[in-house]
Amino acid sequence: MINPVITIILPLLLGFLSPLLYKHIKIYFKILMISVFTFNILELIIIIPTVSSLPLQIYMGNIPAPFGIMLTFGLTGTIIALMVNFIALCIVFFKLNRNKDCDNEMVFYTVFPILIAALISLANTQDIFNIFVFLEIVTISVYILAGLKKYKKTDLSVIKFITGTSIGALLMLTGIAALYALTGSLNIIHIHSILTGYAYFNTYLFNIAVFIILTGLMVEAYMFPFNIFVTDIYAHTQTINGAIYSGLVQSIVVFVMIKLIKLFIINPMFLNIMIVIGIVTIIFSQFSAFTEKNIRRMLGFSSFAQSGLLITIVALSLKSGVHNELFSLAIMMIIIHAISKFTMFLAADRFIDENGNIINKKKAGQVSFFAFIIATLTLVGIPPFPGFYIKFRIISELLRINYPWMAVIIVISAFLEIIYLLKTARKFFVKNSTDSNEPLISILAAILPLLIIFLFSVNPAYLYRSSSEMDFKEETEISIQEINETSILNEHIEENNIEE
Amino acid sequence: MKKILILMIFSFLAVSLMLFFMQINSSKSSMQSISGDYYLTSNAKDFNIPNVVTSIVTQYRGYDTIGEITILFLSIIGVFMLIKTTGFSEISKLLQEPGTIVHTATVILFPIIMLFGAYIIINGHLSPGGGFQGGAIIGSGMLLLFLAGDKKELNRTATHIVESISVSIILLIGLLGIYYLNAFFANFLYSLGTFGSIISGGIIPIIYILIGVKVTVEFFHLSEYLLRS
Amino acid sequence: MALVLEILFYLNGIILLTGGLIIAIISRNIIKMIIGFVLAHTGVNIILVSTGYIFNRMPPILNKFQQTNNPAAISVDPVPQALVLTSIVIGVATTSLFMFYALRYYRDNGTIDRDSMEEHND
Amino acid sequence: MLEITITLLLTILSITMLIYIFLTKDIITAAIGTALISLFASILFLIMKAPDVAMTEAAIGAALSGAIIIGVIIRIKKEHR
Repeated sequence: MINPVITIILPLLLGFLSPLLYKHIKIYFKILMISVFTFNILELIIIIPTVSSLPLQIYMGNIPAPFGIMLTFGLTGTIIALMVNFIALCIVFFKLNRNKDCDNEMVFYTVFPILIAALISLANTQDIFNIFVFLEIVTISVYILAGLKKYKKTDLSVIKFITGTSIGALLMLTGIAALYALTGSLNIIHIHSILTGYAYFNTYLFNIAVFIILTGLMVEAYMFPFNIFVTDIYAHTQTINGAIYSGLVQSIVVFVMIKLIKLFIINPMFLNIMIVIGIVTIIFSQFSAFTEKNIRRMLGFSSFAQSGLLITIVALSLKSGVHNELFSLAIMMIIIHAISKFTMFLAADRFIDENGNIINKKKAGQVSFFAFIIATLTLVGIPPFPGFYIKFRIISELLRINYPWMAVIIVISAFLEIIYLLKTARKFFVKNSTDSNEPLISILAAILPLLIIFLFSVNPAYLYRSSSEMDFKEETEISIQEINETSILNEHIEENNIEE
Repeated sequence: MKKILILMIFSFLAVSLMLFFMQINSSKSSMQSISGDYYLTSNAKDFNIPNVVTSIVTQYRGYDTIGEITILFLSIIGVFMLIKTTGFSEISKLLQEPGTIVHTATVILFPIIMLFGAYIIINGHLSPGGGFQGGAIIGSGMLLLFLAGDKKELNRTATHIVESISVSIILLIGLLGIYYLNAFFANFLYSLGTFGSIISGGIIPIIYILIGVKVTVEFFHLSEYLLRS
Repeated sequence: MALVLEILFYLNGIILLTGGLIIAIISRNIIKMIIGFVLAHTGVNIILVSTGYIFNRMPPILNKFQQTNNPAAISVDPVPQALVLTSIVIGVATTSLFMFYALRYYRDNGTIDRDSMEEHND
Repeated sequence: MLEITITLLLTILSITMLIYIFLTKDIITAAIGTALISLFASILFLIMKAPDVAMTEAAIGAALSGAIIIGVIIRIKKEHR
């Protein structure tokens, strides 16, 4: 078995070498990229049996556990990383025959693999400052990708986006400073063990610090008060940016967020704040999407509603305190949402112009249309598709732990979603006749995610099994045990206890 | 009215942040920084260099530093893209003809700045300084060269090669760590040299010199884009 | 004595942070907004370093003797300093991208005023 | 005592500079003020026993960041004419 750090280093290396190589070996470079992502997928699939029994701890630089930077490839992180690589592969297939899409191809092929490496690392890292650094890589990549093709309002929307994310980064850094001053550590799991292991620990101050960090993250995940500034980046840039942003970046940021909420937020007041923010986000985003004309922005709003939903159900599951599966269901929801949303963006790319309206002249192919419909049905939760299964489980779980009002909100928002998404799909159907002008390779990009969706819908039992195995708590506990075994830390803690 | 409201909100924010951090400061003594103590105590046996900050930046938290150089790289690529899409005029209208004072001062100062920057980079593990600082110093020296009216065309391919190759070597050194000690970025040369000499600390000086080269080239690029585009 | 110094450090950082944010939010000129963010970033860096400060200690550059004899009692905390090194470089990378976006916007539209930017585009 | 005096002086200087940047209409002086504040911060880092950070802040924060901001401003002003 190969060290899974390779899956991060290889795309990074590819990105660094791209300014040298891309000019001379264009087509081979693309093939190289496809083979790197395929290798990553195979590697991650190979390690799944190992990590599902025991999460794989990787100590960067051979430094013992809480002190160096630690990556944990548990089942959750590995599957998320697998999803990221898979979506990256599809996007590369999609880009293969569209050379005229951006003004500078080399820049895209430099930034994109670096973005993927950063996202894989972000999904698995256990270090809070490392999360900050790689999040900055992700946001800077997004700035560059957004500016690649210049429409009329692109620069303005990017400037707004940089403004928002700069505030987010500042908040995050302030929170990290407070967190470090309070606990003396940067490792998330170690901080969690300090938090639960000391009775005298001031959890109120600690949760303020965590809340400052989460506020910074909320800017990236477009929670309610912030999405006013930053949504334009969906509307006025290339459609492929929507796919990258909605499918990859936002999913990973939400994953990091729910990880932090699950581990750190103990004070019930802050849980209530998270729930309120989540619900307001759902309502605001669904109604905005309902009235929105620009298709890209509409799809974007639907994504924000999903992240609000995820935050809310995780906070509710923590608040109820009863053992429940909402957390693992939330992670399955992230995966299904990412795959279907990015398929929708890629499919919609053929139908819409720079202002996000549906174009009449350019005829679209059947495959893209089909993919859009299937992805819509999956996202909304129509029975044969896996989205239904997850939403059904979430609702029944919510009813079991006595939060019927949340179940009602989910159902209402799903209804709104059905209406506006199918309204859009109907427009395609009316305006476009069929046409077989579609290149083979981008059909592949549409079909690959559909295969995954069908795989899940044929056998939901698999989904159930993996979602019940993916309990983050166990992974955390194993990691804590490993950390506590390092002798230095124990001595230190004993010293501190004596002082107290 | 709006301005006064914003001022009030932010002064409230400042006061509450101040209170928050003072409370943290008073409660800090109970859990004195675990990781800081660990780094200070184990630095002598792990890496054997005087500057603990350097060993944290390049080794204990070396993965963050890889992220950091990636960010610099990305920002230069982004600036390159922005310049390309706005139109690129080779000879700048920004710079005026330099006077005698600037010209003479540059002739005297430029070699000294270069030397100082190189010293800072190479001594990064012994004294304050290192790749980022020295690279920035040399990069600002290059800015001086442009101000003095050097109109020679920059060989972009060569600088791109230097940039890409230096980062790739850093990553390859990290991969060698996997090969020898089964951990990315592990210090597989740790037993080399004596305490306080230039060749000590294993791969730390190598990494810092590579970072210095890369940062130099990148800041050079940045100032070149700034003044000549 | 120590407390006064720490209060002054935190005060400096927090005033720079909030003042920078105020400048960033109030000013109409986009360059001035970027300047506000640079100031705020400097402020956060000062806060971060002052969390590691301990009164009457040495900088974390120690000779062999000091490193082997309980260095944790004589040196300030080196971790925040290492973090700030990273943070400063990140700040300059973001600033340069931001400035060049502003430049590109100016070249296309001939304005850097925030309010007129909105009107210009609608 | 010396440390406190210098810190107090730096704090007052930073605050006056901040207010000046807030009030001024001329963005080039604002940019120079930013570089100055970075310089004050670097002295502050030296007092906080962080020589590495002080050096980085002086080289990157004050010099390069200031150079980028001032360069772009000058460019915008030139093209404005």
